[in-house]
Amino acid sequence: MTEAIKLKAKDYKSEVKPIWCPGCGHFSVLNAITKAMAGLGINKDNTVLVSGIGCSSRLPAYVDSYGFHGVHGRGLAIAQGLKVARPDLTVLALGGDGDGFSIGGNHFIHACRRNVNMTYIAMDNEVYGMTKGQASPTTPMDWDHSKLTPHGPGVRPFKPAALALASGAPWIARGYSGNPNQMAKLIAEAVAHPGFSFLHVMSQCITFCPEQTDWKAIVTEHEGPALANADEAAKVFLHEDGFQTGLLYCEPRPSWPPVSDKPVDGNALAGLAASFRV
Amino acid sequence: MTEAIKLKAKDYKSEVKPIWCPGCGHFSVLNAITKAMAGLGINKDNTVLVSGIGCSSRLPAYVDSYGFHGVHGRGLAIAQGLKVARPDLTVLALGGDGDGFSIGGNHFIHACRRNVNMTYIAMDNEVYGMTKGQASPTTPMDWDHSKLTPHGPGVRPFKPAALALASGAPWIARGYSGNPNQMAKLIAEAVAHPGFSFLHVMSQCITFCPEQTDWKAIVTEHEGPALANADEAAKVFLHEDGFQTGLLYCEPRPSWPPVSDKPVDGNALAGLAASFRV
Amino acid sequence: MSKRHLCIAITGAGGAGVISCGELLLQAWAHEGGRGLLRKAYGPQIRGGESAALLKLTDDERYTAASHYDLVVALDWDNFSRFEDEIRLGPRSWVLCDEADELPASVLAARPTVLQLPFAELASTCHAEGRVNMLVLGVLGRLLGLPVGSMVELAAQKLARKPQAYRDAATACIEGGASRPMACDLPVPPTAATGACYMSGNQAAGLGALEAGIRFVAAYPITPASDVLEWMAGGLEQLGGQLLQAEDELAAINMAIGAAFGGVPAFTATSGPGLALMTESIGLAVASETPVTILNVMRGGPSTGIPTKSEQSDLNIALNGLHGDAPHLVLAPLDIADCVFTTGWAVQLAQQLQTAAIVLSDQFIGQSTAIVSEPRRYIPATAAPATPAEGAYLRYKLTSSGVSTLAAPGDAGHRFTADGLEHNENGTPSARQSDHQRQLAKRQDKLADFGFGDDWAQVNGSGPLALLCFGSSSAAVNEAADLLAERGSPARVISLRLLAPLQTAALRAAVEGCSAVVVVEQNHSGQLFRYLKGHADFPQAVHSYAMAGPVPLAPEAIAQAVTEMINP
Amino acid sequence: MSKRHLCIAITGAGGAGVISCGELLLQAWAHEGGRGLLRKAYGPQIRGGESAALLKLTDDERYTAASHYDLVVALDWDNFSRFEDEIRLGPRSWVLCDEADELPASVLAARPTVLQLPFAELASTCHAEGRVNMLVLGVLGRLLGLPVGSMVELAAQKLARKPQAYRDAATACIEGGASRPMACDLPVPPTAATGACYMSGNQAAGLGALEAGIRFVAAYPITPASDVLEWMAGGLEQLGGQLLQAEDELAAINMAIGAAFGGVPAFTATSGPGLALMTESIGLAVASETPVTILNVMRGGPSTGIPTKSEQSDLNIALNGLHGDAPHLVLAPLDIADCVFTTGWAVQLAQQLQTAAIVLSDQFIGQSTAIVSEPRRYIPATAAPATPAEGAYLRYKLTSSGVSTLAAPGDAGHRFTADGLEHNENGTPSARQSDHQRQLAKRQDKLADFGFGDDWAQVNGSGPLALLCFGSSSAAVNEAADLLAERGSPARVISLRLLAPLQTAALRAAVEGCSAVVVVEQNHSGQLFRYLKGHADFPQAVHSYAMAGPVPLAPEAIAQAVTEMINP
Ligand SMILES: Cc1ncc(C[n+]2csc(CCOP(=O)(O)OP(=O)(O)O)c2C)c(N)n1
Ligand SMILES: Cc1ncc(C[n+]2csc(CCOP(=O)(O)OP(=O)(O)O)c2C)c(N)n1
Ligand code: SF4
Ligand code: SF4
Ligand SMILES: [Mg+2]
Ligand SMILES: [Mg+2]
Repeated sequence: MTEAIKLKAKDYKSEVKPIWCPGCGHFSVLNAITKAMAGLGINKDNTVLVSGIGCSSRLPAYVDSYGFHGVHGRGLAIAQGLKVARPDLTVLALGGDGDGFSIGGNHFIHACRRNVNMTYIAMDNEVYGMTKGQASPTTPMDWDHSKLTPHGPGVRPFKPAALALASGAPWIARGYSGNPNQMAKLIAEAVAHPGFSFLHVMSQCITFCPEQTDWKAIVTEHEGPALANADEAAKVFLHEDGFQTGLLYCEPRPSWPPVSDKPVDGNALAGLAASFRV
Repeated sequence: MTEAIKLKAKDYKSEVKPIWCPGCGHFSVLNAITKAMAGLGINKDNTVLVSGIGCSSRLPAYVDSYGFHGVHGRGLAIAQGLKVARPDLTVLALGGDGDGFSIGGNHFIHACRRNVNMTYIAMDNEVYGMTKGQASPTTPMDWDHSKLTPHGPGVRPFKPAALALASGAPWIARGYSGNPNQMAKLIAEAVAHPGFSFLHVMSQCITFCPEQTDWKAIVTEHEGPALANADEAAKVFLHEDGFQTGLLYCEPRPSWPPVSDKPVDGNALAGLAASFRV
Repeated sequence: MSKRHLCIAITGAGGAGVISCGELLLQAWAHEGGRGLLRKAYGPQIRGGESAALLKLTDDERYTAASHYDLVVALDWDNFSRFEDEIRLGPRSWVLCDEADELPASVLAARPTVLQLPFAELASTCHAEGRVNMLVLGVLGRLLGLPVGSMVELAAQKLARKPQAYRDAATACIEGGASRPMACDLPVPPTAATGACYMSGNQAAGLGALEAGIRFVAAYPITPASDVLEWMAGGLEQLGGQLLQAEDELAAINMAIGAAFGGVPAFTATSGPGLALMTESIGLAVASETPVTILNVMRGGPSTGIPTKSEQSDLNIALNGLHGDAPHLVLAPLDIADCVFTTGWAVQLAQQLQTAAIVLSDQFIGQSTAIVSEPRRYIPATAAPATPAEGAYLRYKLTSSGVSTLAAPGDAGHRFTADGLEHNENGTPSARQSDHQRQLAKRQDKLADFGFGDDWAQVNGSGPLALLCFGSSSAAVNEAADLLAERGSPARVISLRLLAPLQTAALRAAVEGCSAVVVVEQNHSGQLFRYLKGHADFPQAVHSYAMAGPVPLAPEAIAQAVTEMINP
Repeated sequence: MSKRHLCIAITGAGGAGVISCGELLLQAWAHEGGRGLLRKAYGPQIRGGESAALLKLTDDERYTAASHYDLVVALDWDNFSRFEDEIRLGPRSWVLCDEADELPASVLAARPTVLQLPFAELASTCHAEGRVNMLVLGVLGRLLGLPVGSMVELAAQKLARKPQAYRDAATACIEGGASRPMACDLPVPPTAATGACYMSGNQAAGLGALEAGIRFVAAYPITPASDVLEWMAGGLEQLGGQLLQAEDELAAINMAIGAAFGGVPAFTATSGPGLALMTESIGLAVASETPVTILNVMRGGPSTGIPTKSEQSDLNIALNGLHGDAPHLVLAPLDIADCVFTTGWAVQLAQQLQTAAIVLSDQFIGQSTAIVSEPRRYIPATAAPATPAEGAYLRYKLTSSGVSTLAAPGDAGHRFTADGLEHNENGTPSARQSDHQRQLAKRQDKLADFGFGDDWAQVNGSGPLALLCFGSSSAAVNEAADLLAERGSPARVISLRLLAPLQTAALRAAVEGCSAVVVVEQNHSGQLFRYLKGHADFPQAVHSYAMAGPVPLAPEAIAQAVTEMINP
């Protein structure tokens, strides 16, 4: 161990100054992540934060670990490739609702299904912040603040937890940018879960959705242990308002890839070449 | 009406000879589609079949209607653009499990959410037929017939109905290539449904999955009326074996786009240009 | 310089309203018959970062970006410093800032004349809620000789949704500012005729597309193209068209193809990363001969690059980014007003030639706003009556022009299946060499043999030196040509509007008699230079001046570099 | 022709086993020290369509596709007719078919010598379950002088999983066929040394990649690249690497980038449509300087095109399909054996230069199988010891070579965030012109200034005429050069292995003294021709011979066209 002294949350922050608007919920996610890292006493050198593109996706540069700021929508794919190639690392993917549920929707459902041992944090502000306020897949039907959809998107928003469940995610929780302590706890649990963990964070966009400050009033905490049964979870996820926080569902199953116990054959390369010789 | 004489199913077939293997389930889907068209007395000139790429996606050329054989995974996007631009047409999209749930997964969940008034038929043989037999997102975990995944994909298959439900599809049914009459009935109902209708067809690949002839024995018919409640449907879709056929779920909601009652302004173009003049 | 320009930069913090100030100033100037350009520059922050309104007032509508500024208004110096790369000052420049400010050494080093006013104090004297940006508007308006009433009215329109007190404060500050004579004798350019338009290139492109018949737009937001889509959303609603917000660019391009297949002219707009995602399906449009227009508003590349800044580095992908042999149209508007013409032309060509058209605009012309004389429109030649079909309908019939009759669903008896698989004339998939080679030739020849007329380029001047460029570089290159002419090297400027198919014969004719050709472009690797060398067979020596963004091409730097190239 | 070839085509219905017959024949021939190529051709059907085993036996390992056949075995004439475009017969050809068959007029018109055997009857005489394909194997084996035992043993291995009766039948039929003398005096080429390899280009590419260190593969199936991935799956398992089947190509390329970022050399394989989907993220690899290798096995384009047939039409997209200025590596193997070398080299270059490498193979070399002498390997120069880091670690440090130290997660104290946004040396996003231009130059210069050595091309001959080509055209062009030499026009052939960065100085040196250059390629629009003209500045006249697929390039046609070009 190179880091003998116990690090504090702030020690996990990098020196890069966030470009976020003052009051943006994403600051709180950053705080929760560094807090969770400190709590886990995680080794900075063995941790990678991977993201796509969006205000939220800027986060990796603000953490003093390894990071990959990828392209829009593809963070989960980068993260899965990395974790499968390097199972020794702690891998967290993160990004926004546009990045994860719109352009990245296919990778999201397939990551839930594939169940690689990593964590995905979706920072959901129900809007495309970075491109200046268009509707995302979680925007309310009648939100008419964008010129692109002047009467609102008119389409029912996704329920990300329901989608994750139907796709096969074994661990689903929800955090809120107004409660970074709970979020830090959930992140630590997510990292500890031996499989794919999906943390849906309601993280307000103060600039394009100032009305989201009202979330404070409607957020609730899930009571009791996480549901361990997909049926019951489905019932909740299809109907909830999306503001229940806490660890909502956990039904572990073996993660992919299975750990191989076959010893690697040192002569395999030579054998492969030889297999072509007549 | 140009077609005064009532057409039979065979009149809806084109003269192009299918490239399918003898015994392929997709023949049966073709039969069911033309039968449904005949039953509905549908106007060939106002009907469009849109597909992606795969054995299944070859189907449009075999029907004597308008058709678009697109690129792999994008049939649903073409179909939605077409229907939104031309609401007067009857639009059916179709394709395979690889086309629809793997590369096309994002369009699938978003089409379910968007709820454009059209029909999507997924011809699911749990394999990539056209590329010679690799695992698809619906392939059983332990199916080890592909050299790409010699021990099986090792990942839990998607449950397409559950995914469609969680994504917001208002109409979900399942057919089986061994029962083209039922399928024809379901297709006719799907077309009649005023919104997005998702017909999941178990259509066997005789060449790469000869074991699928066993499906005959396990297929059942859904009894009673379709479920009209998402919770109950979720319970079924998350647990079923995937071989329950019939109309399983129907909970109509307004389709997109809403019909506009605003008269089109004949001078709008001039007005737009004028709006820039100082 | 012979041209009369006045360049003004107003810089401040993101929330300080410098952009509003610049916009209102330019609008009021437009009302007096003035001409001018407003370029907006921001930091990477969405809110609360730095911003700058970069104005150029000029009477010739040649809207190069200013590099040297006559007047800089710095609401504070901290935010100014972020733009030091772009805002150059000299001994003849003026600086206006707060009385309390100490000027940074780098600014003082340029030896400008400094004027200082008690900004905050004056604003609050005008009104309790008074804001400095409106005060500055008043001051600058007076400098330009703008009627106070006009500025007040425009501000009131802009602030219509704000509370009354806010609007009152604005009025008071504008009036207060306008009442202060400024000891500054900057030459104000003459005003031109009134009756102009005030628009951004992105709006102009949207207008051109709608006027050319676009009635379906598929949209996925991306900087700096989102505002095209946002503007068109409103227009389409009035026209009874549809805009569909897609889940990604893969969906967007395919939705457009679907609508176009339905006979409804279709469009999408994006930028580099989105264009990259679209190429597979643009190839489908080419192979299936489905018309579609893609506006690509270029930004700094590669990858995510510099999303908010301009560059001309997507030429390679626009020309050659499709797999297989996939001939298609590539066009580029030359300036803001030309966005109306070129986008409209592209839409019409795509429809007529049944293929994909990529229009290469960029952040500079796309997101800058200018006062322009009524833009030219593309007037389609009256279409020849459709040739009556002989025999059975063949969707991909081989014809002398290469263009076949395109039916749409609903047309009786013309049923066909469009296909991206190689096919025979009937549309049935075919892997035969004969079908493949014929259809490849058809798709190429219909473009190669088409008569595109005289709009393939804008040719100015007639010197023995040719400066070749495309799209938004045109203004800077034309200004460089003026400089060269002054220095005894008259040059002709050929600004390409139609990049593919390249009009090689016309191009060679245009450079005839020139001893050298210099290709000028805003990217690192000389993409246009390589393309022209590959296709045009110039008899002359061909040189390259390629300068990546994000700072706009500077006429002076071009002129100097060209001088060195031709007199080595 | 001076070379000793024997070209045999065996055609039949999909299930009739003509491919197995061809494979076993070639394997048995290999065991005797023979050399040869097997090309497989299928109809569009997955099963039950037509298929053909197209064999070329030759002792020089120059594996052009045969166009003219010495011997055609038609199991039936219906299925033969689907290949008439490709299988040409002449008066010196032999035809072997069933006794009961009536030959089609088109075949008779070529006036071949016809041999007829009672195929079905003989097979069932040999064994109740006897199959004609094994009978034919025996007949052909005898013609080539192959030991019966060898054929029988190879068949037994191939059919190991089939029931005993099936295998017995095969043995009986092979023996039965081999016992029939054939009145056919076709010249059998001499055999070379034994100790060769029997492999397809796709397998060879997979082997090259694994030998060069690839331990992570992301896979999405696509014809004709799937079998690379399928072969590698088995290899990786033995090597302790991982193969991840992705949901699409967008995921595949990003998974590879993720693994590579983790320090594990990563690879993916695809074809045109998949490459088009990957370009956005290949740009990310370029901008973030993450090494990754993409094998693109070309097929007929554009769009879905002709998936099962070969073409060289993805050169444009491979070179120029990335948005922005995104310099990267493009290589092309020249033949089946060279797939080992060139793919291995590409992987090593990508790692060393920290960028994306695209390898352009194609269906012809990828899916044909050949007997080749032990393939050459790329031997990396022993790496210079890593320069000790001075001061703080800067991921994108500007160095004299343009290459910076690449840390991987787990390396203590080298933490950085890789980014596709433009960045400074530290990796922090920056929109400054200075950072942008320096990083653009770094990414370009590290490729431009690198010493690639002598493997950039294979140069054969030294005539005053230069034939230039890339990748799999090499064999046909070399054969055309032989024909030209025979006809008094000796030519040198330059087969490019490294397409980007183009080694212009070496290329110009290679054509020095030539009076004309002809660029030969298998596509419609002359993509290599345009590229070379754009980049190489040849002093000579440059001509283009571009012929789209799917029928392979024919040496005779090339030689004729070249003769006409140089003697107009
Ligand atoms: C391929 C591509 N398409 C579009 C964009 C433009 N873009 C950048 S961020 C973004 C949306 C961001 O929204 P979200 O992920 O919700 O993040 P937020 O900014 O709200 O945190 C979009 C559309 C892009 N960079 N790349
Ligand atoms: C972009 C792209 N990637 C991959 C392919 C190759 N490909 C063609 S069809 C297919 C899968 C087809 O499977 P499915 O959709 O299940 O149809 P099926 O053949 O089983 O009916 C694939 C991967 C392609 N054509 N395009
Ligand atoms: S725009 Fe919204 S999401 Fe982006 S930084 Fe500002 S508050 Fe946060
Ligand atoms: S491979 Fe399978 S899916 Fe394709 S045509 Fe044959 S049986 Fe049908
Ligand atoms: Mg968001
Ligand atoms: Mg399938």
